[in-house]
Amino acid sequence: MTRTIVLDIESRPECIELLSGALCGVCHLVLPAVDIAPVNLAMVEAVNNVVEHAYHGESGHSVRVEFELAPNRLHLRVRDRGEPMAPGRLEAVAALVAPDPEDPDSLRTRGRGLAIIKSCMDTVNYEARDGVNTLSMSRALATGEAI
Amino acid sequence: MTRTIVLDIESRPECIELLSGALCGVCHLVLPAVDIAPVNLAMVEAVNNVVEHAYHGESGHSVRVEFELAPNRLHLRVRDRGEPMAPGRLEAVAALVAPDPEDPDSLRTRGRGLAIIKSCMDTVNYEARDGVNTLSMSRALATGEAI
Amino acid sequence: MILTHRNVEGIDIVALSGRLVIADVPRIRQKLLAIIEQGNGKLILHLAEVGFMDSSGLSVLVSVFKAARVRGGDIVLLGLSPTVRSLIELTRLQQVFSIFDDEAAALAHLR
Amino acid sequence: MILTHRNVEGIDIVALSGRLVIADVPRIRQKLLAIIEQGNGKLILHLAEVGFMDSSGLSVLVSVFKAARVRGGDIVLLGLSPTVRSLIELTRLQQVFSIFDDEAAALAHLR
Ligand SMILES: Nc1ncnc2c1ncn2[C@@H]1O[C@H](COP(=O)(O)OP(=O)(O)O)[C@@H](O)[C@H]1O
Ligand SMILES: Nc1ncnc2c1ncn2[C@@H]1O[C@H](COP(=O)(O)OP(=O)(O)O)[C@@H](O)[C@H]1O
Repeated sequence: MTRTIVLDIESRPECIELLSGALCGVCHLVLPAVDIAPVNLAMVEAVNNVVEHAYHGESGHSVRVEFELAPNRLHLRVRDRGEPMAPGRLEAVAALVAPDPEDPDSLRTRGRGLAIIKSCMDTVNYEARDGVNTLSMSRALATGEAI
Repeated sequence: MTRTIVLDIESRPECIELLSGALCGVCHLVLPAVDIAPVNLAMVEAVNNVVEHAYHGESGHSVRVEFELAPNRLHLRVRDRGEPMAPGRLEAVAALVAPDPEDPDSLRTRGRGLAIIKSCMDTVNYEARDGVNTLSMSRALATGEAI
Repeated sequence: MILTHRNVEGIDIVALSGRLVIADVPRIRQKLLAIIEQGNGKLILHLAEVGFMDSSGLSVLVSVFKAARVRGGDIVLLGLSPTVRSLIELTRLQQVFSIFDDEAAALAHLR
Repeated sequence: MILTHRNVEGIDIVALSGRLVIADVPRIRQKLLAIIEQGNGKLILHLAEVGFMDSSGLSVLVSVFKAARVRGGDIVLLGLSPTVRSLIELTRLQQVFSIFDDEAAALAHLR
């Protein structure tokens, strides 16, 4: 049977560490070891984006992470009530490619968050509805729920 | 500055493990090592009581844990919307004493939860207000917030 | 929580592994009481792989202890992890349970 | 996140320890860029004690790399933990950064 835990922080960079700690703690108890690092990374990237882009770095707002453990799949949902991502933005993300050594401009300083999320998780979807934005991600687990 | 994370599960015994994992994960990142085990134990006992007594073992209700980290003190609040604890119940809890070997009845099968909570935490208070019951606990941290 | 059971010359030896908490307590209590019921009331509990126990886990130990005593037996706890040991000491139950570090000593105690 | 800095014959050596994440990035970026600014653009970054890094941490590495290159220098990453190494490989940046396992080789590369 599915089990869920919801984690909630204020939109402040220092609070993201608490989320990451909590997520890793849950993961260590219930996920196969190989799945922990990508799940944690995807969650941190998604929450960073909420704090930076949806809330424009403004503290005092809520960032909520839902961790839903099904027998062979983990569902992660990151929710905010900030400014939604532009339609099509997620779909437009290109795969991560090596920068061209001949062209220094191809080495971007930033802009890797969404691509990292996409490569860590099997499915990634975004929905803005009734003032709530949800990034839904899922990942098939290596060997079922139990360790 | 104070940092807070809120953890929320459904009132089902299998979900308490998720809470405990999340709490330990946060604790490992931000608490001195000696404080982790008592904080986790107090939280599990408090949540067990909510599931068993406040909700009478009924699933489908919310159990919420607030973890608030101040510079030298941790505040934990466990909230439910179930049946409140009888007034004076918490205050009536006796210290944990060794059972009398001459008197088998002094070895109780259960009834140690609140006493454990009181001995793991420095302050423990209970309030039932507006349909929300809150067990508030705090503990001075061994060496400040940072590890 | 995983439970494995063997019997050595009339003494039941059970190893538990995982978290002994409220979600597992009904099943584990029932299994242990059945083992006591069907045996001589002499039980060694290996707890080295139990990383966490709450007061509902303790209540299983107390029930099983009482059931063993009714049959004239005893239970021995082996290999307590630091977390489980602190819980037992916090609740003063080290004065009730026989606690040993190796199985040979536990078997000698129960014979 | 803790940053310690020393200079060996014109090469800056910085060790980072902790999580290189969005909460620490502004401060760490500023310190590293100041070190590049005041030095020869030759920097060794010890990352063995960095247990976790996100893309904001990567953006610091890229900024510092670019600043070093502008001064005709380079940066070398040392002692990547498995988590940090996977992040760098996932983002294909192992083809950009010089990555070594020991300081002697890193120093030789930068001299
Ligand atoms: N949760 C979000 N809410 C609003 N906009 C977002 C969100 N996530 C990403 N974006 C938009 O998508 C862009 C690309 O995001 P990302 O790949 O994470 O790189 P970066 O955050 O470094 O810009 C962001 O610059 C922002 O415009
Ligand atoms: N959160 C709670 N809500 C309602 N009643 C509670 C709660 N916590 C404890 N109680 C009451 O206090 C009693 C003692 O609790 P405790 O010391 O934890 O032992 P036990 O749960 O084993 O009975 C319970 O039996 C119950 O009646």
